[in-house]
Amino acid sequence: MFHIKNSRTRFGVMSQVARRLPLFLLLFLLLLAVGCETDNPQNTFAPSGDVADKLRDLYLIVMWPLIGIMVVVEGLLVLSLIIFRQKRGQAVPRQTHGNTRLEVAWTIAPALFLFVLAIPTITTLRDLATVPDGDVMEIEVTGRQFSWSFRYPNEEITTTNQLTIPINQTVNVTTTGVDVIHSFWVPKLAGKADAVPGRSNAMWFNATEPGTYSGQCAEFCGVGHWEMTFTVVAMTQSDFDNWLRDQQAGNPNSNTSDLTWHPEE
Amino acid sequence: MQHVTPAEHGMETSTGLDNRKLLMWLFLASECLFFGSLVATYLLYKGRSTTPPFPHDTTIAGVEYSGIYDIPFTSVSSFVLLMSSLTMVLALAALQRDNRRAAQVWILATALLGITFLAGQAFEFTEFYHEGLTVSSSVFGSTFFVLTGFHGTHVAVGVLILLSLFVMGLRGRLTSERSLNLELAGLYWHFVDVVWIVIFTFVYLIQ
Amino acid sequence: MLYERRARVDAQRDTNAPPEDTHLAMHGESHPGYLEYVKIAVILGAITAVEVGVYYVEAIEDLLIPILIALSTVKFALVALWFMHLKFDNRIFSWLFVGGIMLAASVFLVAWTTLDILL
Amino acid sequence: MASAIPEQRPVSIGEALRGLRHEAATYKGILSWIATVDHKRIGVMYGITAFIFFLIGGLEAMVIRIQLAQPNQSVVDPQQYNQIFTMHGTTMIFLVVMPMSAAFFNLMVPLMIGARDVAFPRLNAFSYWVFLLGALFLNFGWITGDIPDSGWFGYAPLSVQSLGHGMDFWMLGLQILGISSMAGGFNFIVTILNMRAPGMSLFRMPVFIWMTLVTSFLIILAMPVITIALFELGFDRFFAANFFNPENGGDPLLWQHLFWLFGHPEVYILILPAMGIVSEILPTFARKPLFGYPFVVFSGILIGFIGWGVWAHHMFTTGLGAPANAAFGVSTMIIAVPTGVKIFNWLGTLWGGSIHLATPLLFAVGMVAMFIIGGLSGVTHAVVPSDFQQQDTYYVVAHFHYVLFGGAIFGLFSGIYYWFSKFTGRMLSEGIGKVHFWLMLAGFNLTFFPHHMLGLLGMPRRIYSYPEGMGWDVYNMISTVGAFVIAASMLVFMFNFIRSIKRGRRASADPWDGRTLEWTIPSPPPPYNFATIPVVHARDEAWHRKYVEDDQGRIVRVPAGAEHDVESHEAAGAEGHHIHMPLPSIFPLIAAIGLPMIAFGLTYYQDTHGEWALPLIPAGVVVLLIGIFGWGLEPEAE
Repeated sequence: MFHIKNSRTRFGVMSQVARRLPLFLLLFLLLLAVGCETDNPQNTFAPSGDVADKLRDLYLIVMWPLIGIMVVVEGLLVLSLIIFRQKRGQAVPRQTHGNTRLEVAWTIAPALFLFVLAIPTITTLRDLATVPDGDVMEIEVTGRQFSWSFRYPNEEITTTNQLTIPINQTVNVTTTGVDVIHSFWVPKLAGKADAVPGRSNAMWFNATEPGTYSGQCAEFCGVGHWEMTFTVVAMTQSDFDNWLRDQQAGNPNSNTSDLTWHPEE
Repeated sequence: MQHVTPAEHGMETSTGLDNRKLLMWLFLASECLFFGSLVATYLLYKGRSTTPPFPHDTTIAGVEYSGIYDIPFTSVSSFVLLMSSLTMVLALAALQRDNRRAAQVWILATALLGITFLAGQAFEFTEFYHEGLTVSSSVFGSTFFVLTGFHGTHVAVGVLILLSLFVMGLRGRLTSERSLNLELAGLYWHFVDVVWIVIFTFVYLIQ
Repeated sequence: MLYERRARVDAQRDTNAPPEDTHLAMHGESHPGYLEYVKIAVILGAITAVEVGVYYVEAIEDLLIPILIALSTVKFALVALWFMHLKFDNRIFSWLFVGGIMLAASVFLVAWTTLDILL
Repeated sequence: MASAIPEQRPVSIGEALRGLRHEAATYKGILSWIATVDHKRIGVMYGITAFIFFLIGGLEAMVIRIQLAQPNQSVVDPQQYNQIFTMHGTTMIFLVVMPMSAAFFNLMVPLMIGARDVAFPRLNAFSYWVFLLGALFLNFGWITGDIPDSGWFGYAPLSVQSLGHGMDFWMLGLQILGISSMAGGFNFIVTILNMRAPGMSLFRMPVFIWMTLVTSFLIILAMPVITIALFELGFDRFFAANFFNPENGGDPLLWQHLFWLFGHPEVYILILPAMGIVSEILPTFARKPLFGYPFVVFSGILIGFIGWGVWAHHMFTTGLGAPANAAFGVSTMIIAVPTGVKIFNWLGTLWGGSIHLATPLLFAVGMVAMFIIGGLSGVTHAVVPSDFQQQDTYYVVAHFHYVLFGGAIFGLFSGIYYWFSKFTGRMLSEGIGKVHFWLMLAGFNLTFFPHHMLGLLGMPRRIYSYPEGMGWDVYNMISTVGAFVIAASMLVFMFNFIRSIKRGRRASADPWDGRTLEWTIPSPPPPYNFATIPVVHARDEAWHRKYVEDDQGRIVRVPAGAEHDVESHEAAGAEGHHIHMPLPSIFPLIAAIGLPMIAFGLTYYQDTHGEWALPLIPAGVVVLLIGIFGWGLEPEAE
């Protein structure tokens, strides 16, 4: 009844594992490479704002222990296959039915680990839910198929597909949608805020360095979803004041690029 | 609607419960989630309508709208459905005592009460429609018609089952040994009744 | 014809033996008799009348919702326990039914809380 | 059982039906499959249908990967792209993993609990036919050009506003498939609770049976919620109702709540059967019982319960508010605990065993290994703020492919390799099987591991194309290459499957030295499964019939002569016809045909020239009723 080893299965476990290793190593290195490619416009690992910074840090706090757990558990899995591989003529192993103490231990251990993870999760969540004290710039973001409009209620201007903000300024966006659900997302500055028709959703962020940050609709919204991109331009306060004056004067040089999707294209 | 059960081969089921009865109760547990979702939708949208007619007397921007519900009328039809549960359980009790004629009478009475309820619902729907309430007129219209319509469809299916059992009875195939058929129909019927108890309170009475 | 004769015999038998006795003789289960069912139905009808009644009493407007929920719960329980025989039947059935109701009630309570309509 | 009253009418409908049914029993060839109520044949049909849809869904995935291989490509147009990813997701979930699991329920549940069939054989046939017709209806758009295009999750109001009949096919198709799933769910719960062989108490049931039970409960309780959601979507689409229309007070988030209230239990509907399969395979090939059976069972039940309390983690970015987000983040972390318990117990099963590295074991270990990665990346989603970045990116795509492909599909393949011999009487080639495994494992990781990086680099899901310079090019190319490797592995599998059916090594009744009851009967099993219903004395009953402890406490095999189960079956062959089996019936199919008729009527009758479709609705109802009444009136057995 026991299996006589098939000639085609003779290559050892070690060699099988060895052949898998380079693949995993390669993938692992690729993962590390992500952190280095800071010039990629939507890299969440290269934040340029306080919120995105918090999110990246939190992710790393979680990622490293999880990679550790992964290596240990996968290692044990492979190790058990190597150590306990059936040997020729081996007798039936001892029929262990379990070990309550061990099992309780590996129920409690992950529970404790997750409890620890829950703490930074909840504190960060609370930080993100409270807009920092001080001067806040309000922006009303509206998503529609397939463009974004940004209204500055206090400054009384509206722009399309480009949000201009001063650096180190807390910006509070209130999002809504007109037709279907969209999601406002600038990976280098903050997470997502869905723009739901009939509802409004709020999120704050800031940019710490001047620059142009690319953003994109993150909720599938129809045929032009993929082209529903926009930019956030962060500039120094004086540049921003100039830009604002141009806008309020209706200066055509102000750069509101029209990225609206045209079906005939 | 019989199936091969171990019991029919002279074997007991593992739990001692009849397969079909267990099936019916599982079905009813599942139905709780159906009606739960619909009632929940109704409650979520309660008071969110922006277009008249409204369910209860409402004042919006100084304008008074009188509610569309006719509580006395619905109370009567609720009472009719409630009493159909009594006739249903009497039918089963009669059949289990092998009093088949009484069972037939009570089955028919239950079906007729069910039809009366449906007629009342049809009348109500028509009235509401004439007052301008449709599936598309407001969220109240959407949730009201879909919830009560879904319930009404259940009543209609129940009436069909009862009439089928009545015909079975006429042909002498509804006996005390087969009272399970009637018992299962009864469970379904009472369930439809308790759902209406919930709807009557949460949809009609609570403002 | 056969059916009619059969029905006559049934009717005869029915008048000869009180229902409760026949019932107990035929079934080991302790289902209630006709009279008890009628009693339950009378209670159900009465509660419905009270429900409709309180609906029109303006003095207790604030208490209306809890009163109505309590009354309908009693009605629900009466039908489920007596007419659906849950009081007398296997506990598994009660667990299935109550489980379904509780699941539906709890998930939607939580869901609507997150939509800011309850809290 | 027959009525005491003699029949006086010359020929009753009942008698006519009886005649029809006995005639059906003599059907040969294709007719015998159409009228079958045998759980094994229904299981085979489920499996083959699901595999065909796996190939279709796979082709759709290939189009997606080719389109995304490089920036600025236009292999298909944006609308076609949306249609293809919508159908890919819908197909893989509802037409592949669910029915493939149903195939295993059908094939294995009666055999593993020592029953001759399921509790309701005709309801079982009905489930299959409804599934097949619903699946064809859902895919009907490929003929008319109206293909669903709003994503497998069908978020309103996009799905309400979608033009053409694509989303009608989607909505009504899922509605029909829901009926099939629920019918199956009821059937398997009753079968498992009521049809167990004498002595098989709940805690002697194989873990696969437990997971089937939990899955079935999830199905009957979760499916109603999506049914209502689809019902409301249908009213919005067909009758301009306001359920998801914000202009009239409707709320698009209602859809998301209802959809994910179903959708998250659905995730466990997809993965628990595979977990059950793996829990059977690891002990067999480690030659050692499952480590901590009660823990594995209870964690499965717990997953089923907690699975109801985590749905809003799909909605973290919709603005639920910090308290709700925190609560759902924590509940999601909690569900990782029972999941982790299962993984550790599987490790405990392998540890100290005498592991036979056969193909089924490789796939089972592959499942565990990949599921670990998917589970851990899932934990990062529970960390709500970090999910604000990952939500709707390829990071999520990576996560759920590790769970559903790396988990469910690997698990299902391990089941195919394990039980193939039981139903064909032949072995799948081990050598080719191993080639298949390593190709699939490599291809899978090559395809989906880079998705983690794409997500972290900010690539959103469901985008048709992307410009250069985003840093996504290399990973996308690797992923596409990986997809071709997976495709190649499927060709290897199909070659192995077809070749082995014809020329595979003959299998004994118990080729793997199995531990559960199905290995005590011949391969393939006779129609009645068990000549005599076995009496169960222990968990792993089949193993205990083969092995005993000797004086020194060593485990030794019972001498061959003492093992009589298989022989008793040979003897039973002659008396097999005395066993009462359910007769074939065509009424489940007839009833099932009514459903797509109604659906076609609803889809088309409001069209400009759609008058022809209106009669289909009442006609479908009539056909359904004919099916049901015929079913109710026909005699159920000889």
